[in-house]
Amino acid sequence: MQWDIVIDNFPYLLWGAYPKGPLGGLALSILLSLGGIFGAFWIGLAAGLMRLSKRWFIKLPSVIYIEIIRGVPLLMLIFWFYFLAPILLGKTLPEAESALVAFIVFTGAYIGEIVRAGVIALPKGQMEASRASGLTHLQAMRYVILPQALRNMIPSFVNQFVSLTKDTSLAYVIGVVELTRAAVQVNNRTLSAPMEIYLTILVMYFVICYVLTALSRKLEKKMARYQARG
Amino acid sequence: GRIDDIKARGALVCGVKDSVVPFGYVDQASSQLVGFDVDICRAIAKDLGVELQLKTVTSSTRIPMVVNGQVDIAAATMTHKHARDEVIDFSLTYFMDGQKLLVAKDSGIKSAADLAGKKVATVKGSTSEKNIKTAQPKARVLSFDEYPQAFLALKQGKAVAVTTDSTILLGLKNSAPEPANWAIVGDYIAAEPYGLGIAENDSDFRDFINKTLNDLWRSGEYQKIYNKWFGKDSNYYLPLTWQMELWP
Amino acid sequence: MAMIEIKDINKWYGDFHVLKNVSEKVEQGEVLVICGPSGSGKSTFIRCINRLEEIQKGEILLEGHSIHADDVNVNDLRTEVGMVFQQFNLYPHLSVLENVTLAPIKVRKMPKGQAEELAMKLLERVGIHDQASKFPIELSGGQQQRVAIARALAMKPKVMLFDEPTSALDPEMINEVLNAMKDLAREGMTMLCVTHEMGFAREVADRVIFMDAGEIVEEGTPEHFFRNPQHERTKAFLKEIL
Amino acid sequence: MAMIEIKDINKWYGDFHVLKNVSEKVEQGEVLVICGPSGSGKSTFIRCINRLEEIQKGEILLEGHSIHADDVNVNDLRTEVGMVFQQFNLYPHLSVLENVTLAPIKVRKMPKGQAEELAMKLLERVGIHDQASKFPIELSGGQQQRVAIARALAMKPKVMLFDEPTSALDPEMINEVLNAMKDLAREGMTMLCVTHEMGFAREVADRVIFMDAGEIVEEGTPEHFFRNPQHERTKAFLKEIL
Amino acid sequence: MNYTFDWNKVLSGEHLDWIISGVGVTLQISAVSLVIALLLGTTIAVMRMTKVKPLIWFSASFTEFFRNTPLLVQIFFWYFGADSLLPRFVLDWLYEQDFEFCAGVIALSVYTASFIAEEIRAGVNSIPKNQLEASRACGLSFVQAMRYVILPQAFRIIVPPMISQALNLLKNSSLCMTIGVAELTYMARQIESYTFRGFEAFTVSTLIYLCISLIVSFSINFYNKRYLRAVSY
Ligand SMILES: Nc1ncnc2c1ncn2[C@@H]1O[C@H](COP(=O)(O)OP(=O)(O)OP(=O)(O)O)[C@@H](O)[C@H]1O
Ligand SMILES: Nc1ncnc2c1ncn2[C@@H]1O[C@H](COP(=O)(O)OP(=O)(O)OP(=O)(O)O)[C@@H](O)[C@H]1O
Ligand SMILES: [Mg+2]
Ligand SMILES: [Mg+2]
Repeated sequence: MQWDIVIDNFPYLLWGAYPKGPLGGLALSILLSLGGIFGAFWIGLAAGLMRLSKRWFIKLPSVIYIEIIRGVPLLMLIFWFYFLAPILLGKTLPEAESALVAFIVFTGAYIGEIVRAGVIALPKGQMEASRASGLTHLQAMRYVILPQALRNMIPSFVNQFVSLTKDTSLAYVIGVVELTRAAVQVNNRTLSAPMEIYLTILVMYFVICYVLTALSRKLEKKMARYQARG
Repeated sequence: GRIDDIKARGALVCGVKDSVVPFGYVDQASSQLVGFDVDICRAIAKDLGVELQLKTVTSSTRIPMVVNGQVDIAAATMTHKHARDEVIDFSLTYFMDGQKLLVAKDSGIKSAADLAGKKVATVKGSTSEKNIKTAQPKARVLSFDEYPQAFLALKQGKAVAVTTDSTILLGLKNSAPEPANWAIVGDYIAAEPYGLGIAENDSDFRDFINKTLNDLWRSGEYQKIYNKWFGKDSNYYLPLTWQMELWP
Repeated sequence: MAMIEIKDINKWYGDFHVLKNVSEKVEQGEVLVICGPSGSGKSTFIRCINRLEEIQKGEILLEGHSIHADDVNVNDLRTEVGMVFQQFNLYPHLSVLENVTLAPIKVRKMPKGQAEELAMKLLERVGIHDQASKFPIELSGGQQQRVAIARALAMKPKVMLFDEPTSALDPEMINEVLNAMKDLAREGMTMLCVTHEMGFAREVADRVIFMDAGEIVEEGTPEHFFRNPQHERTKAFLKEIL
Repeated sequence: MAMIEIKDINKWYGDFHVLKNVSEKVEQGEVLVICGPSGSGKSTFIRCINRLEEIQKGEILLEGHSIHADDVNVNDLRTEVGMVFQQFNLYPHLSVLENVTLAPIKVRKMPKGQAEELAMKLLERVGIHDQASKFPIELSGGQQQRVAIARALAMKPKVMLFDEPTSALDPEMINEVLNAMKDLAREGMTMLCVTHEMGFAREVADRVIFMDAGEIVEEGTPEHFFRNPQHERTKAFLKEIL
Repeated sequence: MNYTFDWNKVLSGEHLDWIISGVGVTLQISAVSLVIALLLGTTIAVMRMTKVKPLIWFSASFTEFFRNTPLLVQIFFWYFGADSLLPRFVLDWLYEQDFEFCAGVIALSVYTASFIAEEIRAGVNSIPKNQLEASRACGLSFVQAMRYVILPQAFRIIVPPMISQALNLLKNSSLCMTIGVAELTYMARQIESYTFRGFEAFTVSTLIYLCISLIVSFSINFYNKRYLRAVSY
């Protein structure tokens, strides 16, 4: 066992070469997942609501987006955005940003489904009651449906955030020095403690994800009380 | 052209590897990328009068990144091949090497001929991957993302040999706790002249790089860099036995 | 001019004919009770009146104006016609007060202070002004349903529709809701009410209609209806229910 | 010897004392109706009789044998005591016929043909033999509850327990279930029935008991109970419910 | 966009063979992992539903740990880190085999099993408690009630999430390229590095993943509509 290698390199695993170089390691992983979930929320909200529309020209693009993204491995998506998007866009993105875009687009599709399911899960009576009192469809969505649906969705969002945190490790393949790649670099330099190094970062990921998962379970229980019935 | 872009942005973006000792790797003490390729890039940046900015590439990402313009130069232990000329341009050969095998000292393997039916480790998208398949069609080739992973596979017994350019093998061997347990064997399976990869159709930029390389060689600066990494006092001693192509 | 005039309306769900040539007139201030077996189309009938359901044939007039005319804004129509549901359908994320003020503020653009004053008055009328800052989940079913009534009244509707307002309530709470409805009836509100509470019908209904299989089978004053039903189906139904 | 004898039973949920020294005797063929406000312990009481709940003090005898004795197999006990729940609890993945035959085949090891014959007879008795091959979800609530009764009868129990069998039903369906229960009572089944259907109690109950806060507050024949209740709490309750 | 497409490079000769063999390996590694994950996941779920403390503790830690860590790191861990966990002779034997494939299967099946275990548990918990009461009240024993009433209902509820887990598994198998398993993504990258026709290679492999996923999810919808009818409360 060579835990000293882990100990010596622990700061590198935490924040990469920062402050002498770019930020990396766990800090970058967290930044990527925070940025990813934030962007994905808005895309997912739009996609989810569009998919609920009765008009085909609104619904269709979001159905296509959601179904395609959910049918493709994230790894593929990362390659697409990194190597192939520049061919289409004629412009390049730095690797961390390009990974971030891939995460946003990928997670957005899943959040879209959460939003759709969340809105559908509300009792039909909520929409009827608000329409019956003269609110327009948009007002009903804005003041009655979404405030409830989004709150009910918080646990699902947290779960999605956990998945995304795990998925940031895939940015490794295009050379983003997040936690996994930092660990691979350390391992490649030393080559004598792979078990220790990988176990360490497994535990680091675990701590973050487990805390979030536990939080989401708590929220779920708390939330069950306030849901509309019937 | 590209030179104007670089000057405008004030930085030359170079793609180097981050785990190939001694060409490009992360120095433990400083957490910075260092190595022979890094120093060559630094010299070019200096000539251009701009900052040097480094990006990590791997054997399989370096060409797309040059094509897409994510890096200006790929200085990443890249062999100059005709097939690659179709998509990118190369500078003059700035380093000359050949492909060999790294094996355990007592393995009894002497050359590619002994590899029939055995597993050989190398990296994805490298010339070594193709060469070994030609040299020994009966070997099973395991391709990894990085050389150290290939060496780790060898150490753990998942493969009997690592094959790639001999300097890289030397770097791997000397980074092991007991270098004496490993041996670099066989004839050159293929010659491996390294070139700097740049985007196509920009002869100004290529000329500039080639001229810089020439100047480095003539002024003796190149030899200094070379000796820093491959000299007698370094961990990776390799006598300088070739000449850069020089322009009058 | 009748408050509501329903002319020969027909509605289908796919192949299923839910409402068959239903006609009816309701005068200003009249209270109409609708009863009938499950699936007979009672809910569908009153939901057509505020266009929560669309009809395929016939016409509905509100104060003489067709509610299906091209120039009718369905949201405006619904402010004229309040509705109370079986399942209360309060907004669980808003307080009682906010439940009542939401529509006046957003639809009528009433200033918040004024809307709250109105809401407090209405909550007092249904007897629960002391619960104004609670959330629906903290109220009993009977209290929730009275909030729902106040919410509908907040738009100052000309007509109120009730769809089995007491059938989701525990027996002890039914009376408090019925009392609120009786008050409303006595104050002269025009009401259409789907209910099986025959005590309520006897006490305040001006007319009772009995629906079966999408048709109005029988119609009359409560006395006539309970003492002397003409139709076989009505008799069978009343026997079940009383 | 009484069919069921309940001796001073006590039950706690944690600190909460649900049943307080309840005693009762039910003779063979007797019909006992249990009523009382929500939370008074009625369900808990009858669920103790087939040991769906365990008691902490006291004793229950079935035909003179303690149901808590060490040599009593709880599964055998339950074949003697059938139970019908408020929520029907049919097995949604099995057809009506399979719902009824499952226990006879698996517990009594009855051959399939014989079990089906028995099931058809029972389904006919509750008036729904024509629905035998449907799935529960395709039936109305009243029909489902009648299947549940047939399912309980299929084990040929000596006693039947009913826990508010009609309170999840629409008004029109209540009678079809009550009629099935009345038939059963007239055929001499021993029945304990939690219900608020006072018509049923009047017609077939031999005795009515009123529970409040875990105690039996009042007890008597239906006439006594409805005409002449002694206790304040009983009076208040009857006023609400009638 | 100054890029000329050359689909022939990817869709003919040796490169087409690579794609086909990549699809084969992808399906193979997914199928093997799925079978193991189902067995393992069921075992873990059953352990967690018992009343035996150590079993509950073990199964809970198992699911929590493997669900909450990245698959990629798990793959690295099994492939590179197992070396110091197992005795030499076992390793030697393993390395003789197709160890890359084995490590991929272990990582994929352990990861997927932790999700499957949770799905099974959720499925059983979603059967209302009164179903168990009703069957016990008829005299069925606990085991009989599970066998004839609870599990058959739970199974129908579990099937659709199981299929999405299988799909996730299929997509996740792409990560095995990092340890040299020659599956579809690996082959796409190999074609790219030989021909520099990344666009074509990635398009083709993306479409293949997409087709498999869409076919399977359409079948789920079909199943939902057709068979979930009878289970509802
Ligand atoms: N959206 C719908 N699509 C198809 N059929 C429907 C729809 N809504 C209602 N129905 C059918 O129309 C008929 C009338 O329904 P409606 O809800 O108006 O009955 P009701 O008299 O209110 O019954 P209940 O007393 O059960 O509320 C029923 O047979 C019902 O199944
Ligand atoms: N598992 C339990 N744990 C704790 N308390 C319980 C439990 N089950 C029931 N109780 C409480 O025991 C009391 C009696 O419950 P029980 O269900 O027997 O009442 P009930 O008379 O049948 O009421 P209802 O008419 O509402 O069915 C209630 O206050 C209830 O909250
Ligand atoms: Mg209705
Ligand atoms: Mg009860």
